[in-house]
Amino acid sequence: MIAANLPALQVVLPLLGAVVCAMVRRGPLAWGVALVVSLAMPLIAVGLLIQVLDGSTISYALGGWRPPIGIEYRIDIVNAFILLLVSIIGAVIMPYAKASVEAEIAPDRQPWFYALFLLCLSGLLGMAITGDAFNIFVFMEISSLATYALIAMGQDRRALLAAYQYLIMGTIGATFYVIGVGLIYTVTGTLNLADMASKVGEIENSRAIIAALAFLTVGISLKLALFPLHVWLPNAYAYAPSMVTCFLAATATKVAVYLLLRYVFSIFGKVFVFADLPLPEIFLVLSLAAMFGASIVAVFQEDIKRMLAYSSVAQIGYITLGIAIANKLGLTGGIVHLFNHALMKGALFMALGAVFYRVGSVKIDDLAGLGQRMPITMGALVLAGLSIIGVPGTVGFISKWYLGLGALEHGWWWLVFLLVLSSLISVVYIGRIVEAVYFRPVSSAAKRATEPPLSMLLPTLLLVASTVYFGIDTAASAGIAGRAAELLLAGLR
Amino acid sequence: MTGPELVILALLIPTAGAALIALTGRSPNVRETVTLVSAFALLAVVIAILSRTLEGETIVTGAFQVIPGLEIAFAVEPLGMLFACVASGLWIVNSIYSIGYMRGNKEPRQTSFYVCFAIALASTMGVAFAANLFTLFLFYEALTLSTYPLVTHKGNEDAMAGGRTYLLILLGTSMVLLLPAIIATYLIAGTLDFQSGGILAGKAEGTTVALLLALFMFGIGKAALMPMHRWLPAAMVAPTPVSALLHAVAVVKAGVFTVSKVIIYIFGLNFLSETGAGEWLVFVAAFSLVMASVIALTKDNLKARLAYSTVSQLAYVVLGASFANAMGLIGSGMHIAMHAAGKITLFFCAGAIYVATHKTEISDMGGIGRTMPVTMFAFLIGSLSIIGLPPLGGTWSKWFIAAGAVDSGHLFVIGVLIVSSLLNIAYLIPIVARGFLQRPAGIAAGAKVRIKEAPFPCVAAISITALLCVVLFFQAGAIEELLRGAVSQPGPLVAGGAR
Amino acid sequence: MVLLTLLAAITIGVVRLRNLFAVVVLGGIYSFLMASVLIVLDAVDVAMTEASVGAGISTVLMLGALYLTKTEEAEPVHKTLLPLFVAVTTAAVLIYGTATLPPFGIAETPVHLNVAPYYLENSIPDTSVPNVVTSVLSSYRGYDTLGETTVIFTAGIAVLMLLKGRRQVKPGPKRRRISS
Amino acid sequence: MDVIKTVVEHYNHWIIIFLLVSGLYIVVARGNMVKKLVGLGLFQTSVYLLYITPGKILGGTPPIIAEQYSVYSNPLPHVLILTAIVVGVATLATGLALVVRINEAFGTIEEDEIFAGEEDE
Amino acid sequence: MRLDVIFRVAAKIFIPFILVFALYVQFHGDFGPGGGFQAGVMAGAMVIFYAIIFGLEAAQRIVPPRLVELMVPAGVAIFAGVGVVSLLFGGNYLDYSPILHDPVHAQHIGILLVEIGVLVTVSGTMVAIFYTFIGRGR
Repeated sequence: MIAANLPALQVVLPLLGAVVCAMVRRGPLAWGVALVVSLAMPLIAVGLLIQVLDGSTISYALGGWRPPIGIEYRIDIVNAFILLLVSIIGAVIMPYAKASVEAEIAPDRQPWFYALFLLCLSGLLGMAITGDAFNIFVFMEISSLATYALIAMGQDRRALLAAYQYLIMGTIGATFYVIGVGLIYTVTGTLNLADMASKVGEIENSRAIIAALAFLTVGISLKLALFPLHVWLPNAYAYAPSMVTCFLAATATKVAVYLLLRYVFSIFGKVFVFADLPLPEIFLVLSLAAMFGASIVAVFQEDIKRMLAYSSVAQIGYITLGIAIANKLGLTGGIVHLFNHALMKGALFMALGAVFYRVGSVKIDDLAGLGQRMPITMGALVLAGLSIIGVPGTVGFISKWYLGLGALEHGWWWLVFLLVLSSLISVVYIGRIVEAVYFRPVSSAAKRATEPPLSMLLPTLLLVASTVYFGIDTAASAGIAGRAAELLLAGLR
Repeated sequence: MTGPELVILALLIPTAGAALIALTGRSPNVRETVTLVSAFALLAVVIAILSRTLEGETIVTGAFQVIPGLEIAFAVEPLGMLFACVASGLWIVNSIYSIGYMRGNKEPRQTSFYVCFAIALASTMGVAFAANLFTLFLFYEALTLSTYPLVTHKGNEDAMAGGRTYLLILLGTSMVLLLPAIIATYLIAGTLDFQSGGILAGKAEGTTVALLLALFMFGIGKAALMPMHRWLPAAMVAPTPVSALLHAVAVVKAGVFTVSKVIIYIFGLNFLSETGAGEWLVFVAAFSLVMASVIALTKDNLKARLAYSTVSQLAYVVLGASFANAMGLIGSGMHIAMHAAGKITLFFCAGAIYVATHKTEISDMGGIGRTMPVTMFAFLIGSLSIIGLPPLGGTWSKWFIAAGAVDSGHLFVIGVLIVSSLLNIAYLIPIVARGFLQRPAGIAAGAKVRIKEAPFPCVAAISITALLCVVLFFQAGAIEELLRGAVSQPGPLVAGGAR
Repeated sequence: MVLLTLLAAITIGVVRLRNLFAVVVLGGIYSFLMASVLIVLDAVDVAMTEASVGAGISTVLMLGALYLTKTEEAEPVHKTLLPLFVAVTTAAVLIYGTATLPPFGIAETPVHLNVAPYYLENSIPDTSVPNVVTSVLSSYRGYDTLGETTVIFTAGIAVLMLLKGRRQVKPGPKRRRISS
Repeated sequence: MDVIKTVVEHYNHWIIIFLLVSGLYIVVARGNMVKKLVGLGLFQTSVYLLYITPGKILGGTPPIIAEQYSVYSNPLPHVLILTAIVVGVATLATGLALVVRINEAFGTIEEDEIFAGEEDE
Repeated sequence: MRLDVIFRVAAKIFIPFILVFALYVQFHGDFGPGGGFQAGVMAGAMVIFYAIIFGLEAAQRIVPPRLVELMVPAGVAIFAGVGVVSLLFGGNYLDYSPILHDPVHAQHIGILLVEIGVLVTVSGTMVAIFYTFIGRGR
């Protein structure tokens, strides 16, 4: 019984967990429930992935009605991979969260905090798994609302402002998405993605389809924080509680990227999107702008969390670059960078959370000299920083390698140089951190800092180890990403 | 112990040494003994591998697949063998020297120094034994990152500035130029494995080959070709054992070694000479050779002068390789060994002078010969070897490079060689002359001069390396025979990378 | 048709007005008008929801918020270039998109031909619920409604978490007098 | 003549576009946070019309099955809009809660004043 | 006499009718327009109306905040619970037919149950939000 309904459980379990957390009064108990649920997630995700590895797709009809009538879960390699990613990050963050949340959130608010976290998790998983256009909107709203509240729990009063701005931009993005779906619905009459794909194929170049594609892309890019629309991200990540930043940085934007992939490749079809419309050129320009603009801004930041937020915007530029290249290698690079970036950023933000937990601030001068005080955490921070730069032997290198190959296959020499030049800028800001941490005298704030508790240290080390492991043995990450790219390029039609 | 296990062992010993040193950080003596033991063990393993290769056994390890098409694999071939011997040999000497130097100067944070040193050696071994371009690039970057903390050892402001330029230039060139080159080679050749006879032969036409060669040459920042040499003088802020490591044992040699490996195993000798893609390289190397010596003349700081002399010596090796013929390559291979021995002696002397008298400027080193006779005598031998006078090893390498120039018809290069030797004399001999002939400042003529030498380990190390220069002169034949294996038969003496 | 034009008139009012109370009241009227438009469009259930939720709850919430903050809006800062640009481009894309859509009220549009007829025919045989909207709402697309209830649940928890407990007024920056 | 016909036929589209534009204008142009939320509500209401209007058949009846009627309007958009309305209110409630907290923390709900306050902090 | 006497008397008359109408909308949802959401909002509005007239303390005595905060997750629990029950009976998630012998009847019951869940959550949330807003004001 369980095995047959795995897809449903994937989303409903965190939902039920959230309900139980909301009812429970004491913090630690809520954390216990959240831990159990978030540990169950990867198991389900792996179960799904195994069923889908041979290229087949699972179709699970909610409510027992056959797909075009009722809502349907359609899982293939692409979203199984995303499910696995989100649930792994969720499972790793939960043990980390215990100490970090106790330090940053008021005791009586903690049960609600965990409830909201589980809701956000179920929202993201729901968005990734469902095969119904409107259902994506519903889960997008759930995860966004939960995210707004989670960000607003930050200690700095500017967290409220950041949450408000994210709310405004997020809602506009979601409403654009709904307009896009509305236009497609009026033209095709169905909401089921697979059904829609076949119908969109017939009425190829009606203007409504092009307008719908425009709205959808803008809406999703807002969620994705593509370069011009990324204004909300730095404040939101900088002022949110460290555990929330960790989770968001590693998963929120990734699911939005998945949506983009799903729409651009499966629904509208590669030929329509890339041949007729100037979409690839737009993406190319925007991702290059993101890579360079955001990295340069990141160099001048004082607050490290904000610096890493800008670096996230730049790294998302790499992923969209993979999409813009749109051949098998480039797309594999984009998808594998999705996975790698989640690992890298998760590790970095966790290390910063540990610093925040001990030192109380993440300004670069308060971090001076922490190398002696917190050697293991700082070692983890530097290692993850190296994989951001893309040193061979770390995950960052693998995605840059695929992106480079993809670009060269198109013969775009200049793109390879731009790609590598922008990672050179990341050397500068990672260098700044390394210099501050190891070579400056110990700052006043860092005087009595010691290593964070084991519950925070172990997940950080686990993630850092995985950034190196997947840099060496990429059979899992790159292998699946390659198959996902093939599936997407084949398209539903 | 089969061959492949030996190679893996060669990699593991320094890394295990590094871990052990880190653990025994508390007690200096234990830490020093661990360093020396691992140095000797490494030399033993390397000699064992050497003996096996001489018997003709080709050692290749299994491939560990990172991405379909990219593997981490090791294989022993003559050039790598030579480089490994040089590196492991000089590591022992360098450890002895640095014990004395560190104790003498009471440097801070010595444990981290030795740990990074051992890791740097491990990555040098990796570079030496890499079977394909990807593994080489992996350890090349590891070498840069492990030597960065060494350069910024002092932690003061100009050490930081030096470290920053060091890191930016090395990481910059390797990422912006070398990485695209590797990606392009992978795309064109379909594989990255080193095969004697080259993997690009016949797969790429004239212009792309020249472009690719340019990317490689300037991408390998460690070979310090003229525009990319800025990091070498900047690394002078490091303590002397580190600059010795940088300029003689590991970093620069890795750069030049990679250059020759790329030329032999990626482009292939005959392919290069046919397409003539290497022509421009000869001029660049010659230019940087002469320019570096001229700049060295103007430098008053002893270590800066030695740094620029290294830049010019490296250009020798690149020059030899750029002729793309057997003689030239043997010359460049040999020069790696000769220059290593000579230059390390000079650096050790510079360090000893600094430890004993805290002098760094050449102008105020008058009469050093009187107070530190052994050091200055070793300095003389080192300089002669660099200049290339007969009783010392340097002569052979310059001889072969000249022969290579004749073979490939670049007659003007012989003129360049002569000019550069004259320049070498111009910037090395005055130091020795001032040391011995001038009267040390403030001491009356004829007064008994008290001999005040550097601590004993330093002096011991200096004499060993000086001795090495002389020994190499007579052993040149052995090196030449070893190198000939790499160059002559196009046949796969080296089964390039296990399938 | 008339109702729609009335609706447009109300919106212009909402844009122009600066006194927040007036805006909230206008918002209430706007929702009622929208509800009546929906009735004309045969969307009975939606009309009831829009009336009760749109006019009722949001007005109460707005008034509650105004009670806690200020009721006067500062004079608008005149950076009208960016907003106009954004609004105009979206409008242009929308006009471009909707031009080819089938005109109002025609029966054989794709919307009616694909999935909808199934609901109409077998709502009774499947669920014996004559009100097709409710049957679709809770049975055919019941999962959407579950999502919707979760949205309300999230909003409830979010507001509780943000505003529960006593009022801690932190000293804001020295408040410049709002020129009204 | 057909110009008027197209105008009349697509009258609902013009209204939707007008509402959408005015909603967006308020959100982007106005500094006051509460006014922005009102603009957001406006913006979302225009989407409701976008869904409902195509679902109407002239002469059709509300989708409640009864003997005497045969032509019914399409129930699917109604379901979607029910969800959209509720989502709209939920966002509004959260937004207002945030506005109240911001007002307590910053003392004002004018974005420009907050940003001005930001610089001198 | 205090002016709000009029309000009190009027309220006393109105409130029961609002409640009846709310329940009518809830259960009549199958035949006429109406459903969980509208009924929930009306129930919430009734409590708010009572609170405005008779003051927050009086309202909180009848509908304590603790209960309201519990109602918010309870509604979702009912909804998800129905889904899980249908899982136990072997159907897909939220498929009401296998619960009872006659699928049509089961669907009917399922819809009703689900509507109650929605009613509970919506009214609970509306009242909870109202309490927090007003609680913050004092």
